[in-house]
Amino acid sequence: MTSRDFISEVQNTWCPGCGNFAIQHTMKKVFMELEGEGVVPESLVLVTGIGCHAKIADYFNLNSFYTLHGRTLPVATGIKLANRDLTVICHAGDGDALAEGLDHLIFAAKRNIDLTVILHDNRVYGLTTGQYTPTSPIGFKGRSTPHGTTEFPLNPLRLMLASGATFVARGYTRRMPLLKSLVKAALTHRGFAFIDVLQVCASYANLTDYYEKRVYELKGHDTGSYEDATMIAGEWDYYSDSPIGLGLIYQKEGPIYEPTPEKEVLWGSRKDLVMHVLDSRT
Amino acid sequence: MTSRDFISEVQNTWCPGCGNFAIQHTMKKVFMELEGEGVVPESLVLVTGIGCHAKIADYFNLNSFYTLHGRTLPVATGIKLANRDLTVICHAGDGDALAEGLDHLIFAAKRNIDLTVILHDNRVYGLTTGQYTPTSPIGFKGRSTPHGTTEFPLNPLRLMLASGATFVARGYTRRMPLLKSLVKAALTHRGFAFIDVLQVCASYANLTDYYEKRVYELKGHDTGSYEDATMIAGEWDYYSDSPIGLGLIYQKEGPIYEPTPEKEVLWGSRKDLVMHVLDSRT
Amino acid sequence: MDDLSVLVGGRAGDGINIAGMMIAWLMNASGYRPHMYYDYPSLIKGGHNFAIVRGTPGQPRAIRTRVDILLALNQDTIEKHRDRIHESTAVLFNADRAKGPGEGIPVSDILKRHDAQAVMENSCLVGAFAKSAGMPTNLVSSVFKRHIPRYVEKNLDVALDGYDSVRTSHNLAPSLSRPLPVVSGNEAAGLGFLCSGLDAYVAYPMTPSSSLLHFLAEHGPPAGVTVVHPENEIAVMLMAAGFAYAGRKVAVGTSGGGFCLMTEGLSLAGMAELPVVIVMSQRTGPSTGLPTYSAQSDLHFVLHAGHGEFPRFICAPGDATETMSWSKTALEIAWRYQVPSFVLMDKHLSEGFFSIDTERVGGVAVRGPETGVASPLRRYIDSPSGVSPLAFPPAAGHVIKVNSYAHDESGITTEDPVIVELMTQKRLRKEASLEAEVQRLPAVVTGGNPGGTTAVLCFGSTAGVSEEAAERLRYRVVRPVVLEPFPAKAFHDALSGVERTICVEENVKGQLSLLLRRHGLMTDHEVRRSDGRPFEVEYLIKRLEEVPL
Amino acid sequence: MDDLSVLVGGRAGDGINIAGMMIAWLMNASGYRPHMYYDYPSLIKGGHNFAIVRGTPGQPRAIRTRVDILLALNQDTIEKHRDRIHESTAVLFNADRAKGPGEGIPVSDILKRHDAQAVMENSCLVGAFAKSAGMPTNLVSSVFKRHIPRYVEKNLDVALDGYDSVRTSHNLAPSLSRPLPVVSGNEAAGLGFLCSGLDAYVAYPMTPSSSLLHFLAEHGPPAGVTVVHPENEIAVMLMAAGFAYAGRKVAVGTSGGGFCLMTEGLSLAGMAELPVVIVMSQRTGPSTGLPTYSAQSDLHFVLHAGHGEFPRFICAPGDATETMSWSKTALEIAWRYQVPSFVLMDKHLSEGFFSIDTERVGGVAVRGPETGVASPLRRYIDSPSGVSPLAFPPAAGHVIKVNSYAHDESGITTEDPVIVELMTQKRLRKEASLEAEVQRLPAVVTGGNPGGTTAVLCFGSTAGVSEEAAERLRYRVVRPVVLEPFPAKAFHDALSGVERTICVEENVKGQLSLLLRRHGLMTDHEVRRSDGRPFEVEYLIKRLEEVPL
Ligand SMILES: Cc1ncc(C[n+]2csc(CCOP(=O)(O)OP(=O)(O)O)c2C)c(N)n1
Ligand SMILES: Cc1ncc(C[n+]2csc(CCOP(=O)(O)OP(=O)(O)O)c2C)c(N)n1
Ligand code: SF4
Ligand code: SF4
Ligand SMILES: [Mg+2]
Ligand SMILES: [Mg+2]
Repeated sequence: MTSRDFISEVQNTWCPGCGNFAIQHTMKKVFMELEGEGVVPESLVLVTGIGCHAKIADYFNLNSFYTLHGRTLPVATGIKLANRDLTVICHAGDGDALAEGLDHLIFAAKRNIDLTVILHDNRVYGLTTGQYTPTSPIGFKGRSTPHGTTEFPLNPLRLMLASGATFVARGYTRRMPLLKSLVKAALTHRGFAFIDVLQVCASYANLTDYYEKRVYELKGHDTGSYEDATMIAGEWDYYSDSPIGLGLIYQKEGPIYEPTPEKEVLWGSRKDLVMHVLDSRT
Repeated sequence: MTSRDFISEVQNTWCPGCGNFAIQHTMKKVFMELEGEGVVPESLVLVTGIGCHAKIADYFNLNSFYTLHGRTLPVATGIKLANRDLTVICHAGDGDALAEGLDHLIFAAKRNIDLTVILHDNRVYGLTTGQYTPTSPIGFKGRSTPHGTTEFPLNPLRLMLASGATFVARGYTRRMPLLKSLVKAALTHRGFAFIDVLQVCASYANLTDYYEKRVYELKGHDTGSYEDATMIAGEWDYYSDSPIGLGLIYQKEGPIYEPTPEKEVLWGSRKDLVMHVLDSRT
Repeated sequence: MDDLSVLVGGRAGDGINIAGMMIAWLMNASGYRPHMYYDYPSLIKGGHNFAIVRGTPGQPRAIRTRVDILLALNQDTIEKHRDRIHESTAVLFNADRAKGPGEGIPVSDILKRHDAQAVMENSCLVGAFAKSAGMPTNLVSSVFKRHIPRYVEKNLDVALDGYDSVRTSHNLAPSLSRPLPVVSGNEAAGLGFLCSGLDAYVAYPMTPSSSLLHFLAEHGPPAGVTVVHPENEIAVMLMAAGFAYAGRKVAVGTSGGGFCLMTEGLSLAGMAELPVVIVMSQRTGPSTGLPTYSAQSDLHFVLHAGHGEFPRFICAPGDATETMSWSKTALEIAWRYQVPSFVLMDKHLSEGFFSIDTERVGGVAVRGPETGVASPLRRYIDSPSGVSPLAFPPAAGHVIKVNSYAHDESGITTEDPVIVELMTQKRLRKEASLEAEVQRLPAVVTGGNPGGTTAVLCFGSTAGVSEEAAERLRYRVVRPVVLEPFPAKAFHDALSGVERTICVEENVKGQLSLLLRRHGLMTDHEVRRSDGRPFEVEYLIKRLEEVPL
Repeated sequence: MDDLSVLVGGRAGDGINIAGMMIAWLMNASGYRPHMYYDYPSLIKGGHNFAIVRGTPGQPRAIRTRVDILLALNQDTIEKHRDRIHESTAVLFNADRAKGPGEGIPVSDILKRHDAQAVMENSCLVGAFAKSAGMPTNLVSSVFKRHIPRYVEKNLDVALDGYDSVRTSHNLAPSLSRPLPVVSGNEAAGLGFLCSGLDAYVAYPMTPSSSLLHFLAEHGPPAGVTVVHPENEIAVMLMAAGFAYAGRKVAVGTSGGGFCLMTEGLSLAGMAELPVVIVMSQRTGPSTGLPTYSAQSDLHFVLHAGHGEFPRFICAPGDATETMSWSKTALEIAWRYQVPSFVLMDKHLSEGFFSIDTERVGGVAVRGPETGVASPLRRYIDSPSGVSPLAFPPAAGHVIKVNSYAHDESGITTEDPVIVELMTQKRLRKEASLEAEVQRLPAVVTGGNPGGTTAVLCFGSTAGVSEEAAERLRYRVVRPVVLEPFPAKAFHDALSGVERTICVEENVKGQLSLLLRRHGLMTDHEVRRSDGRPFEVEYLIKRLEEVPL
């Protein structure tokens, strides 16, 4: 599969102006770059949840596993453990990965399993027509909270830091060059990489103006310092008026998850092992 | 129910030396104190998971809901929303609340629902005879990891801080007076209170010696500072050799979760409301 | 003419459902009872959406294939529905985005004329519909004023220009029925719950159950109903258990995938004897399947979900009126017997619109659970009916313990085989009491030709189409509304004189048929559909006629 | 005598299961095939535990009520099992913690004599057992040396003093059978998986499935099997889906509550056509129920779990040998048909011990899935069998897409009713192919008196006791091992000549009976038990005799 078209022929049904286009475009550019650097596209696997974000599985002409709402991470973990040579990328939604399946996200970070999570954080349930998610600002009037929510949002970056993630970054769909460099870095990071992508939802949560006024590019902090990272991650609380830092927040090297420390097969054959076990039971 | 016996007549089956006894004893003392201060015991509700810790539901002569493995928090949330006058206490296990049902714990903290979680953190699945939990130290040889785990533990305190908990503390079953003051403070805290209780498991993870060498009582830090709290919570990483601070780590006031901002019933009767809706649909 | 079918179609985002509803209200105001089916793919913008609205003087509960008026916002609508067009169909289309045959409407000109936005295209078509159907302009104004929330005047201007741009093609026979409320099946469930004293509704969004959440989130809180949308469906079910323990009447709603996640909590409700109502609205599976299309393929899952054995109540209403009645009944039964209680629905019913005759809404009278406390209270005290008196914390002088483990009468964990057996028998006895209750309910409905020797058997949302088809064919319809405990006697009675049975279902395995076998009835023939689309009247008649004699 | 039953009892923490196993190994070494039942409450220390070990020259697969030797570490053991004692029962007890009647053993003196710890009490009783059963001391030493991991000498000294402190009460008839391996049902499943090329096992601990996790966690990794214990059962099932997608043979294991959480992933496996083996070991429900006791009450849940309709394979082996065969078969079938495949077990089978005759272990030959790639690969390409060729990433020149939505042959989401129907039919055809495969398997087992006109019907772990009881009563036993797709023809054939059927089950609703009705068989009588305890041979005979003729 040399010189291939990464984008499939499936008709795209994202709304006009949707930030998912920017993510798709960015991914494509990174994939092309990686291909140039010798990564065979057949070794890429996209794992998606269910939601608008997840349609990216259909839109890329790449291996994909279109899973369930909230379940990208365990599927991706299974795939990665099955074959360490695959590059596994989760495209997850904010409802998806932070509500329905938050448990899995935290455990993937804890294990430092070698894969990348792109969180399409549009701060709303898009596909189910606009209910609040864990990152929706307090007061959000969605269809399940027409009188306005009364909950503060979760800060996914802080959660990921507290969970042991070794690569934590924030992107924004209207800052594509930065997003591209973050995705590239995440894909080449050895270990668990998480990018919270602030994604514009044109239909239910168009925060473009809000973001444009506040985003700035992070520069010069020590990306190896957990304390600095925690502080930077907390600068913006996902609802009130403060600058929103974009870029790499934290990165460190750590041992990659292997279910057991054993590395080699000790038994010449399964049959020998079975015989040994049976023998010990007489 | 004046002057009552808080302990039920059910035969206790915790192993000799189990830290759960200390927790039970501490709770009893706090309950008695509260009763002295006018809290009616009938307004207390214990909500437990499944595991050794959970047997406390049987052992207290108090209202209790013995739920499922991992599910204390949503049940407790339902109870509290149903009746704000009840004092709801979750007795959860580390496998219970940090693995099977971690999602719920984080959301309870996020919502700042007014209840207390006592985490019986024995760092092992006790009742299912000794498998590793999210807080087990790396290298732990349990029955599901006889060759030793390869995962770093989660730090529940950091997770809770990152989730928005408004009361975060650490206790230890062999420091009962401190534990008692923490439990009392948690129960009187308005909002979500979390105590990570390092609980000795005599049968599968007897870390008494390890703890005794390292624990110290936290003093003098600013319990209102999130940054300080994050640092203190991270001093010990749940596996390596460092001092283990016990005590209140963080506390702040915050708005209590109410599903909707509406406070009053706007419709004289249900019938009026139904009529109004039907009317608008002709 | 007195049976009018209208199709309005365009892209997602064009407001097709709103156009459909306006048409329904116009019919309603003309004394015609409307029924609307809304067909849309699972996406927000683009793709083909359409609604079919049918009006007749009596309540229609199914759609026909043929339409009398076709309103096309784009060319696709005409192409995709060619087989619905017959010689007297009036095809009215947006001349900017489609070309005939039919009558083109200069929509963009009209919008420009009134300085109106593109979203008002649909109003223009609705106006055209009114003219085509022979409705007077004052009806159009009054319905627009009543139902358009914003920019009424501009929408009305646009509609009236649309009105003026086409001819009248159909003359509805006058009907004197007074307008009734028009609601979706989900809204009817919500109304039933409100009437029967619901205290709390907990749900995570999932098509086709979401609109019940939306309805109660909007109307519940002002009426004192707590509405919670938590982190996921596991939390939904367990929060509901908490509410029930604390004495608050609670319901949850979901569809297949979400229901999977509730099954562990369901089994808990069974063991701990907690009253919880579950609205389970089916869609095409397996797995994510077709989120916005229908199915009746979860019947056996709902019958058997949750490990272990415990009593449950399952009813499957057939239209909005029945949904309102049975959701009341389901809540009442849940509390009377302290069991999980299901309202089994599907996309056609949940999202279909029907006028609702509140006078026909029945449902068991609210009698409530047995309460009162034994001293000291034993939450699971045995009784002849198997039902224990209820009390909730705080109850002065009592401790109230519920437990997911096998437990004794006080709710304390036990492993003693004698006590375990006692409590198992108690739950079985509760099931027997529930069975007796079902005998007092209108648990089996007979329709069509009551003397027919061929019976169409069906359940749930296929009620309407089955009855209409059966009437035509002079067949009988026998439909269990309660599916568990199964009203076997009433069902067999309703079949008396029947020589031939045809089971109509929207699934591949014949799930109702399998259930009937358990109760001694081997159905003779099967008519099934599994692509998520509704049986239309003509289609079902054809399928029934194909069944060998 | 050639049928010896031994009960050893004490408190949790006394090492009763180890004592039981030592007795089993002693029997095994004497040429007697052992079967052990271990009864314990869900707690770590305290409470009453006991094991019953029965040995006969041929393999026993059930326990008797009456015991020949009763070993009591405490008084409770004598009190609780009085009804098992008959005139020739030798009661041997720890004289420090119990008083007769029977032969007291001065356990604490013996321990003191050898400076041994309290945990060695059980060795003392095991030694006493050997003497009572007439076994020679050299047998005791060799078995201790083989099976005691630590402090062998001291344990042996203690045992031999125990040996010396009692009389010989039973003289086992000599048996020449060669010792066979003794394994639990769960271990047999693990061995079957290892033999059939399992690559990965994923599980969250839950009684009674946990010991399979423990077994594979210990023996799997050195053999290249990846074993993962993740955060919860949802993750378990989804990780398994990931493994299967990437081409690795994977199994999961759980019990009722955990299985509930897997049902959404199960439906995904059905839709995405992913081969996953599920070991589902039942325990007493509903809900947390009795975690350490047995049941057969999840059959219908397993038959119908997951929303929507998709093919699945379910087998329910009856003992360890069958478990080893059928777990091989289940894995093979999963891959051959790309379906979820169940090994349905229960506590009695999972945690019961049996000697296993590896020469009798069968199971379908490994033929593997159809592989090979179409170009460009369409993961769901239609075929006459309904089975599509498999390929896994990375596959040069191909993209491999799986999807939980309704999808086309390439795995791309679709809402087109024609394609949806095509793929539904493909899955149905796969089910038909699977049905044909089941006809080639020994899916129905006949036992007891093959000519009997009364047939005992049962499934799973009640196989052994049913056969033994039936032999006594000259009844036939007809037992489906495959429950889905149900081998209806083979089952009806096996019933030929039968005039009367009695269905034996460990549940309250008669779940096998209900399943049989679906296939046209109305069972005549039912014998059920639901307190979590096994049918003992005498008890089942009595219950069968009580059934009216
Ligand atoms: C178990 C389950 N619950 C609910 C749903 C319905 N559902 C589908 S997508 C979705 C929300 C998607 O929101 P998000 O993950 O933020 O993705 P977005 O559409 O915003 O990209 C929901 C609730 C489902 N498919 N499965
Ligand atoms: C869904 C589900 N999965 C697994 C189990 C089995 N189980 C019961 S208790 C337990 C572990 C308990 O560990 P923890 O929560 O740490 O409590 P502890 O016994 O240590 O107090 C497990 C896995 C269960 N009951 N339910
Ligand atoms: S609803 Fe929002 S997220 Fe979904 S496609 Fe439209 S703009 Fe994008
Ligand atoms: S196993 Fe551990 S936690 Fe459980 S009762 Fe025994 S000592 Fe306590
Ligand atoms: Mg979103
Ligand atoms: Mg624990």
